[in-house]
Amino acid sequence: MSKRMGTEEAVQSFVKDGMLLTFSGNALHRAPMSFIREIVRQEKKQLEVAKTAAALDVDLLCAFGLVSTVHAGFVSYESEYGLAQHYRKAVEAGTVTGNEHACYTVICALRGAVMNVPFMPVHGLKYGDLLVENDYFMVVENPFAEAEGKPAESVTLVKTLRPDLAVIHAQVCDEDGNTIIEGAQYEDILISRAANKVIVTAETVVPAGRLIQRKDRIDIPGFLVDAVVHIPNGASPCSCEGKYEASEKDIKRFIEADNKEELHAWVDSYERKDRARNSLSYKGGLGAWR
Amino acid sequence: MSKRMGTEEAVQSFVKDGMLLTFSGNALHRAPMSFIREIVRQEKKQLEVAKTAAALDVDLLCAFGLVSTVHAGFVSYESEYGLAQHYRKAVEAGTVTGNEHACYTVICALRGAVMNVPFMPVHGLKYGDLLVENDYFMVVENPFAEAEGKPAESVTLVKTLRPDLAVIHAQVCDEDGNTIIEGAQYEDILISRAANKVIVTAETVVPAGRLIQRKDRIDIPGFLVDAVVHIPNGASPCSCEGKYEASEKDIKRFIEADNKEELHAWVDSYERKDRARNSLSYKGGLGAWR
Amino acid sequence: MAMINGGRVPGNREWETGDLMTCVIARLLKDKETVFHGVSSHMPMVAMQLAKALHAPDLVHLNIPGGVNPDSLRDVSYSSAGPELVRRGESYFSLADIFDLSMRGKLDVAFLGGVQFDAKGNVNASAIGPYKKPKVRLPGGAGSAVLIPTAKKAIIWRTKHDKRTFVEDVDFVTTRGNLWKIVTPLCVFGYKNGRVVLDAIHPNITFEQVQEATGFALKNENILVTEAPTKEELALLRRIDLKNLRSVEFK
Amino acid sequence: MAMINGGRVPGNREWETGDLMTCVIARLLKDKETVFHGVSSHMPMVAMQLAKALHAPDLVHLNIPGGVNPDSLRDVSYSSAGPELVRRGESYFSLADIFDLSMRGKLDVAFLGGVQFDAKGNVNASAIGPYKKPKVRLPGGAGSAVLIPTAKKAIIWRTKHDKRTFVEDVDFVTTRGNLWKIVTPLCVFGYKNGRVVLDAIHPNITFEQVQEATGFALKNENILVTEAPTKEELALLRRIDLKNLRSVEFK
Repeated sequence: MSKRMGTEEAVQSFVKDGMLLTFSGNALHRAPMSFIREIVRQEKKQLEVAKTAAALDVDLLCAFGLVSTVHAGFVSYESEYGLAQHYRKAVEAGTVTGNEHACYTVICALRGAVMNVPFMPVHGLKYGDLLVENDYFMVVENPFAEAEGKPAESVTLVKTLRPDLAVIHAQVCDEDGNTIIEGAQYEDILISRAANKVIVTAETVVPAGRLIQRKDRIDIPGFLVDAVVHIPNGASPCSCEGKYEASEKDIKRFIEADNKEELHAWVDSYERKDRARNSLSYKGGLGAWR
Repeated sequence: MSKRMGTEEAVQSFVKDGMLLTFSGNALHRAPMSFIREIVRQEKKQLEVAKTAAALDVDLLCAFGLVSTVHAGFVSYESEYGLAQHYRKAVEAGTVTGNEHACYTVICALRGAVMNVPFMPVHGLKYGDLLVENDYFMVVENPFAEAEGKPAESVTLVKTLRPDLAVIHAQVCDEDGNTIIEGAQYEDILISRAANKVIVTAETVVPAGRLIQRKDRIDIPGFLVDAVVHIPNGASPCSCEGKYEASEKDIKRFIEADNKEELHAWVDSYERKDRARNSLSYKGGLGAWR
Repeated sequence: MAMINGGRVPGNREWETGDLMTCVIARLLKDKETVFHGVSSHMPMVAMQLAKALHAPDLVHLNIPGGVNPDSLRDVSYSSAGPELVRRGESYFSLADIFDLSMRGKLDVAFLGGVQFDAKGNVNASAIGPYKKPKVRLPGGAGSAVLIPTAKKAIIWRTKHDKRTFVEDVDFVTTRGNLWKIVTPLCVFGYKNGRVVLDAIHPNITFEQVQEATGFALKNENILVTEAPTKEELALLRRIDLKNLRSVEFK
Repeated sequence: MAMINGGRVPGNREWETGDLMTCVIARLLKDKETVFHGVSSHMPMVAMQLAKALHAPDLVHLNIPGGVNPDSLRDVSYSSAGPELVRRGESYFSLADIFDLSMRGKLDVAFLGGVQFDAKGNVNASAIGPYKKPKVRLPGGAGSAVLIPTAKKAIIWRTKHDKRTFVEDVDFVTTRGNLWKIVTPLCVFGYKNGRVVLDAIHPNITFEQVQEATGFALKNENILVTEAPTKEELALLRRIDLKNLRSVEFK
């Protein structure tokens, strides 16, 4: 029972207006860009995004006004690429709520979803205005200290973030969804457990069972995965370890687009690649898909 | 800077009376038995042990009266080997406190230590006398629901368990402590983060850097490990995946020992093997240590 | 009763009680369900493999060592939590992962044990007598206390059916919750409106025999008779479970 | 000031400000310490490699992608959080693991950024103007809000030293805590008794220049002069950091 589907179908079936989404990767590395561009094409709206450190993924959705709230520790390009201007301007204009977290409180809030509890205690978030300004942080007393007659002890809680959908771009998976992430995994294992539904987009999709000889490298067992989408270059212009580096040219082309037309042209320029589907890249022979 | 030491030295240096210990493996699989027998020889006392599912490890320490409290979801042999009689009798006699957890609440209590928070919320522990009888569980109201004017929502908390020492028996590590656990990992990765100190006992110890070609299989990075002890057969008579099965004969020999003398004789029979030390098994050549 | 609790059931030569119980359990499992068993759980482990071979090829077999869908039980010996389940598995999903999955409401079936069960569906795996000064300290509920409340369906199997096991009130409530079925050598109990009820009686067993072995009152209403193991089931069982692990608890 | 904030410092031809700052940072690190840097952190990343090559061979280099002790920065380009750090690493330790480590008090040094810093050691990485309706929305503090309070020593480096960066009071307190040093193109600040103080001034820089570029009052007491990069340091720097990543923020 293959879980394969095309990019268009996957976005149609799994992304609804108002959903809380979460994406693989970190900054300009291994974000599921093809899937996100398809969200733009299908104009899904009022989306929320939770991610430790976002960049082009969130900035693109903000550029098209599709985001209502971002829960993140960091939203920016790195060094030479500068700030995420669409995100920045949307927050400044008040059209996007920028819920600032420490990256770790995003992790803790997602752990809350993994464990299905409404909050997670966080050591370390002790001082400052983030605690004052945000209602998703709360400071309580440790009830065990109280019960044991010990000195009062404050504990910060972060409210759980429960993503409706995690979209993870990986190097390889099989048709059942068994997925291998090569190199840095960032928070991808966590989000594969935290989200209600999981879609894997992959550089290579192999027939079910073909990963058995690398099974101790499988990071996400297939039964957690709801759909598999085969998209070579699906992270580009972000990097994908072992496959390609970030494309400076294409990132700059996005950053320098200064009107809707140029932004649309940027998204359109990927359309054929993003939607090329179901062309099973496995051609037989062990190692052919490595 | 090798972290290697012998079994005697490791127990002398790292185990103090009254400590909370935690061990690798599950039931009769990959418990660090050589290290535990050395604890018996050195008569460390008033120990606490935290483990999801314990068997011979805890039963042996209880047989010698070295344990004050056990925090576990399950303490028993499997099927044909019957109950952990020394543990059972000690709890019945009141000399050992058997703090019953669900296995998951041990995991959550250890997650609390990993995150350095005093408690962890646990979904699922909702009913029954464990909540009533044990002061390490507590039911509170979700303060976020309260703040948002939503209906009251009860949340169970488990008090954090902070092990002073984790002892992990693994198939292979290097002299810096980089450790590979083959096959089932049980809660070993968790305890390597939860405990204040970590000792790895290993079937094979290789020179620093020799694991570089299997680095994506390293489960515990060396900097988390305080000492490395080379003990071939260090889990026996429990099993060690890829190396040996559980020894029915030797387990039965322990279970059937019905006085102190026979118990001592059982521990003594392992002494030479348990303490054989620092005989670096690596003899050169890639793969020689596999 | 020794015959029924153990070896061959009166009136047939084709199967033993362990075979019957294993088939009954297998029939309770559906395709694509996520199903977990713990330690000392050979019978459910074999039943899961049987269900996969029969009607549930995409059932997801989860276990303590973490081997997802072990393809064979050939290497299994005394333990149902041994590393061979990982060796034979198709991927790895740790015990902590499995618990979290159940907490999220995504574990369909959990197989759990216990020592005492009462008419209200309470399970005791902790102690006989007072918890803090027990007459008998039991092994503990392992995962039960969080899995019975969260798994969609909790199935309990017992190879002993007597008045010490099925009691009016348990000494200690380790847990209760989504109890769905209890499979014994005599019958299958269900759980309705907060009461344990008799769903089905095994072949050649009478209502009176079940009532006699049960410490709380049962109603003789709408009770089915368990279908005996089919030839196909028995043939598969012998192939899947060469060592007769399913009956290890009767030995 | 452009010269000082950027390229070659008046009075020497051997090194640039980026070299000096990198050496200053490297000298702050001790052997066996666990040290973390995040995104956009090329200078600390190079400094950690320099320290390892010089006096801290067993320093543990931790980073966002999770590569422990990458053996070279050869593959690194625009990013200090790229997968090449894992490719070049000796083992893997995820970002979540690193945060947990710091929570447990076992992270010795964290390198963190920010946009505004004030005399009390408050850090702003969040917003200029009101948080909920900001004049400028900044990228966010990333890990700072939990790392500055928990790492044993938090080191901040800034390649800009001006009155917009070092202010009397920050617009928004993203965090404060175990601030230990701030390294700038002009000086090294320390943090004592809840106040940012001037520890050392770089070669060829005067107290007046530092005060002029700083938005809060400094005391001209017990101030050291930073030692210029040594020949050995410079030689190693060139070998470790072929692409001059350490100065990327000056470009």
